[in-house]
Amino acid sequence: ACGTTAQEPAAEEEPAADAEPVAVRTAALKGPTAMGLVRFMSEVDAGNLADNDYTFEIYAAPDEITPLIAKEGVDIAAVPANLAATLYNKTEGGVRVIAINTLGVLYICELGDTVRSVEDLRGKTIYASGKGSTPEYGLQYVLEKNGLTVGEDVTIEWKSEHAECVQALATAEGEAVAMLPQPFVTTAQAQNDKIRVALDLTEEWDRVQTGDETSSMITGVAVVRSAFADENPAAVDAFLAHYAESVDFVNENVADAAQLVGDYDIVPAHVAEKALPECNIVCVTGEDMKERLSGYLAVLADQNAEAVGGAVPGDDFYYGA
Amino acid sequence: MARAGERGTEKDGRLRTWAARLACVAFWLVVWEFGARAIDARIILVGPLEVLARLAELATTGEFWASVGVSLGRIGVGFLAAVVAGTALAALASRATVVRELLAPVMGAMKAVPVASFVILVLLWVSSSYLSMVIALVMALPVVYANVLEGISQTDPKLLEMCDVFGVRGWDRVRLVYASEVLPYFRVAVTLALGLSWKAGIAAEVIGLPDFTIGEHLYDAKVYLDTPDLFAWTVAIVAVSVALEALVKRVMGRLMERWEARP
Amino acid sequence: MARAGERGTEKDGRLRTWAARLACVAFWLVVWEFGARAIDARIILVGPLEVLARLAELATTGEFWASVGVSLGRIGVGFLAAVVAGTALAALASRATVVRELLAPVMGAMKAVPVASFVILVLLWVSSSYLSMVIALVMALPVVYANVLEGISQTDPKLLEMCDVFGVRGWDRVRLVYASEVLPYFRVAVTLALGLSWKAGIAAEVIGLPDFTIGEHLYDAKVYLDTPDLFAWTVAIVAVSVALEALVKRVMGRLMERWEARP
Amino acid sequence: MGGTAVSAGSQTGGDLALALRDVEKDYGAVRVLEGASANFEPLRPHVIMGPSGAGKTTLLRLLAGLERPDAGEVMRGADVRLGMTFQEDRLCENLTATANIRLPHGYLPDELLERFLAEERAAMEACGLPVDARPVRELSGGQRRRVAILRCVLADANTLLFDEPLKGMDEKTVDAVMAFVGPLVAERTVLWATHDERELAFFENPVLWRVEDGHVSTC
Amino acid sequence: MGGTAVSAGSQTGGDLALALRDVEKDYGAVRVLEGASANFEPLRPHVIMGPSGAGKTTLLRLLAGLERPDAGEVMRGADVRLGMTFQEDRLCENLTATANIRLPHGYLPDELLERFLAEERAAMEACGLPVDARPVRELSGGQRRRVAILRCVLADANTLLFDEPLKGMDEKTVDAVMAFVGPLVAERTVLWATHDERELAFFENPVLWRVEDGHVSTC
Ligand SMILES: Nc1ncnc2c1ncn2[C@@H]1O[C@H](COP(=O)(O)OP(=O)(O)OP(=O)(O)O)[C@@H](O)[C@H]1O
Ligand SMILES: Nc1ncnc2c1ncn2[C@@H]1O[C@H](COP(=O)(O)OP(=O)(O)OP(=O)(O)O)[C@@H](O)[C@H]1O
Ligand SMILES: [Mg+2]
Ligand SMILES: [Mg+2]
Repeated sequence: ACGTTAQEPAAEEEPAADAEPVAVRTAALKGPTAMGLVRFMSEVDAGNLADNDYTFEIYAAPDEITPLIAKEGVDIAAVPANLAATLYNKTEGGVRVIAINTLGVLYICELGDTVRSVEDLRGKTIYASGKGSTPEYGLQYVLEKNGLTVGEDVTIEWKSEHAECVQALATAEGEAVAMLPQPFVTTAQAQNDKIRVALDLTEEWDRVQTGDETSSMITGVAVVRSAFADENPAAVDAFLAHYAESVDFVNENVADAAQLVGDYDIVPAHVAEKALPECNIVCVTGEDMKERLSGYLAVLADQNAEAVGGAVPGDDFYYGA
Repeated sequence: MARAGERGTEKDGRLRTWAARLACVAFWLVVWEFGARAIDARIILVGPLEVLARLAELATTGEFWASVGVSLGRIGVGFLAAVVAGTALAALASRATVVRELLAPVMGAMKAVPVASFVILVLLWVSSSYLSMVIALVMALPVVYANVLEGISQTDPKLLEMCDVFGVRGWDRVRLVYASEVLPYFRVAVTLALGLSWKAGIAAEVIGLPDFTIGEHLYDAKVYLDTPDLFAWTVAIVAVSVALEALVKRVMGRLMERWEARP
Repeated sequence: MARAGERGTEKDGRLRTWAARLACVAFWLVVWEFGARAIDARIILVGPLEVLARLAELATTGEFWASVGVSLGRIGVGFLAAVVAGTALAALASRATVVRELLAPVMGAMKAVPVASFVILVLLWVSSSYLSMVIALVMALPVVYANVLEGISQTDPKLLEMCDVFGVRGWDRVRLVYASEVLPYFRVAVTLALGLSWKAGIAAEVIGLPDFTIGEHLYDAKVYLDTPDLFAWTVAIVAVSVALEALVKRVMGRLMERWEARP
Repeated sequence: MGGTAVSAGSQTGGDLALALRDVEKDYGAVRVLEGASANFEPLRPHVIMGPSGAGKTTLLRLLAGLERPDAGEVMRGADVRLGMTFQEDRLCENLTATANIRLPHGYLPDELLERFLAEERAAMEACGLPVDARPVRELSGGQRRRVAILRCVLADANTLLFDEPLKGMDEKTVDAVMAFVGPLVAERTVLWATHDERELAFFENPVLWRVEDGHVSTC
Repeated sequence: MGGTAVSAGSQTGGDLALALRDVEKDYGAVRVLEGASANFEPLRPHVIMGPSGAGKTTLLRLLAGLERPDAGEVMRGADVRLGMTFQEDRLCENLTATANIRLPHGYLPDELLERFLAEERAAMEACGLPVDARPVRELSGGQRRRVAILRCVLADANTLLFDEPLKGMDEKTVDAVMAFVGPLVAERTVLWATHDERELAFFENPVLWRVEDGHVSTC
């Protein structure tokens, strides 16, 4: 599922041309957005990639990445899609998006077998986490497009953590479902095999696209500091090339990639092995990225401009498009 | 003792203390402003001027006051329950060793069980709207309990013997002896617990995200990277805490003065 | 005073207190076990037997002890820094009104600024590995400061006058008068702050997830819905906290006894 | 081991009995009483003397039930209601003199309070105490002592224990205090520990006790 | 407004001067001293008497610098080093008697400590005090008082203020204490507030002062 564009070969040639290695510091959030990077990281650790001086750091909290970008402590970061737009707005164009790295990872889960379509959610309580971010707007969008009004037809109870959604699901008295992201769905299923995946929100999103609307659900993107990109375009392109290779590897060699994911302490290998195919890991760049991401951000901005930091980012947000 | 003639100077003195306090606050605001300018990363640190402007803006909205009211109400209930229960339990524990020993592990657990584990159990019983109430209670209870218990155990045994001999018991003993001897401990307990409860209660709101609460706004400000909002809400939180503390201190001081001046 | 002949009974008494304590702990364990059976939802509440079994298993791994050690070390440093700084600042504040007034807003802020706002600023300066250290410090500092300051201000003015007349100043005055009068306040402060710091430190680790820390394991247990692990780690956290508190109390008691018994 | 602290209404003299039988008391290595026996006749003044550190205070504390004897028996009649002036003042420092004196009465409803306040004020004036709203921590040493004495004699008690009550007062003050206190204590059992033989003169037909070398004896 | 608390080394008599000039002092509505003047000749004993509440303690506290006069001047020579026995004992309850007596000396290195401890023990024995490791809260009233007196006289001071030091002690104990204290205070300035005229006999050629009606006067 890797939508790598045609610029790949060009990118590979360039670093050889100007052989000045640049320090590229990369930060990723623990979770699916970091999974596509594992092959890249292991190649660097093995010393197989010497065109630039790459370093990686995986963080647990988004809180840590924001100050790093502000302090110019990292050059490239994998972050949630709406955070990228927010960062762009709040730093007045200080970051640019270079690639989409994860499409939708949200699933509606239930204990039992009552939900087959979005319509079946009518009258249910949905436990969900990720208020103010992709999950909230994605869920809301899908529900509304299917004619369900939040607060009337369905109730959403927001929790701050995925684990609490599962616990709420386990103890809920009425009819309840939970919206969970991968790889957490796999984790939860490992603990409780009665948990069933009822709906794939990414599919449901695509299903309600009509006419000229061509957005898709996007979870994570990679951003680069604009200053860094201006100074070292070659390094960014080289990074993207390695990244694309890494994503291809991960999608094609699930078992090996899962082992790496486990080694880098992102999620345990056995969870990763089941979850990787469901995580929609991609590496979409250039025009394609711009089209899909701008559509998605427009949907978000439509619901709440704050979600993208006040306004839809301008064209300069999209690197290489 | 205040003489009639001293009234004037006393008022002067009070004005001066207020001036001094304001000067101190101003000092820190200046430090903050310079810090913000030095760091120059608006996404992380916003100067006080901008924050105050944002705060002033927020203060004109009804939602601001509604949120402050709701948060204050819930956390306040938890806190007051903790003060009452903590004092009562400390009184019981000071009299019966078995109560003290039975409570020891509970208080130890309350002090040490991390919120991450605790939330699971709490959410089993109460809706997340009341999480902040429970967390505020759990935070304040051991503080009040430990301080009051220590205060009781530090009460002058000579005065207690005196009460024994004169047969002063029960409520009279509390009123006449303990009140004065435990009060300093109680005062520290209440001021500390107030701050801790308030903060922990807000943190619980950030976890539970109930509607129209300060915690929800803080969460929103954070996920939207709306740093001025984040700081404005933070300042509001600190201001409420400081105001409450001052109020509690003043009320307790007044009550004490009144009580002491009885003929 | 202990006579030689009383040694025996004293030891008996100590045994009996320990027995009583264990009985109390056992009582709560039984309550817990019954609670767990009544609720019967293993994903949320696990009984003590299972938890203890899991804990015993964990305790045989090196990682368990390494994690406890790392967490304890970092949080301990923050806590000790808070005790030292809090005491020193309280001493300064008790002597100079300007210090007291300058510190008032800072302490107010420390007590009230929610972690959600604070983390951003802290992470600007320190790596997330040291977040727990800073949070433990910030948590303990106002507790120690407020208690010690109140203790100093409650020190018998008659004894202080006596020191003035005899020219007992500086360290001697601290050693001979303040030590004994402030100690009860200090003792409450330290026991309270210990629990609060420990808990807040772990919470900070849950945010920052530094490797080989209790917070990381707690987080893992939670996201993997591993309730027995979650409870086992929670029990470990409470146990460490209770043990530390007992240790601190005993050491302080010993020191005090020694100090008092000087000829 | 261990004596009986207080056995109520024994045969030693009706309801107001106050007696020791073969009492031993020591504090750690310090031996204070060794086989002390005494029978304090009710409704009479008893003056207790003895060197400093001999055990006068210990004796009074035993009788008040504040200490338990190591051996022997302390007997106190069932109807004994105690009042005591301790060797130290033991006042509630933050309360006014009147509030301190009223302390043994606990809570009084308004009208009783008014009456008692008037009584207190008269007593304080008779003893030369200032009547104002100052907390007792602001009174002079002798003034505080008088507050402690008044608290004791105005208490609703029939047995009064005084531990060096008049120390720290000048002769004139002492005379004023005793002129007021004398009639009030005439109908009660009074135990009066002192170092000053002249104080014997304040009582009519007192029993003089000596505490020395672990024994209590009349002379 | 407000008098000068202490002006060092004035013309009133060299370095050990101790004097009041036109001192006024009141506590709120209570007028204690109104224009009191006195000059306490150095290296002599001064006995201060007066009714309870007249202002003896206030006078000593003014001289010790613990109170500021409302008007007038309190003069204390530059070389005055004070020792004081307060009206209350003001002991550190949790410390032993020896630690309390040693308190004015602050920290002593080991060998000095040994020497001073021996001195203390001798003093305590001379005054009939038990020498053991009990904290002073376990001593009898008269014993505590003696600890306070010894703390004062063994301090490295040349001017000693005593506020009713002997109260609460029997005659024999008083004699023992004064036999020990007398020689020690002979070469120092002594101010001795008391209610008991007999105490005059302990001093050679003392000056007798009366505090009354807001004035301080020799008789
Ligand atoms: N709590 C205590 N612990 C140890 N020893 C004590 C305690 N109380 C009193 N003593 C000792 O017991 C003895 C008797 O003390 P007590 O107070 O009865 O003497 P007293 O006759 O009242 O003397 P004084 O006239 O000085 O008040 C003294 O030697 C004293 O040191
Ligand atoms: N801190 C204070 N506040 C208010 N009034 C006070 C204070 N200290 C003393 N007084 C009053 O001042 C007067 C003089 O008190 P002072 O203690 O000097 O008397 P004294 O001569 O030492 O009496 P005594 O022999 O009873 O100790 C008394 O009327 C007392 O009530
Ligand atoms: Mg006595
Ligand atoms: Mg006096």
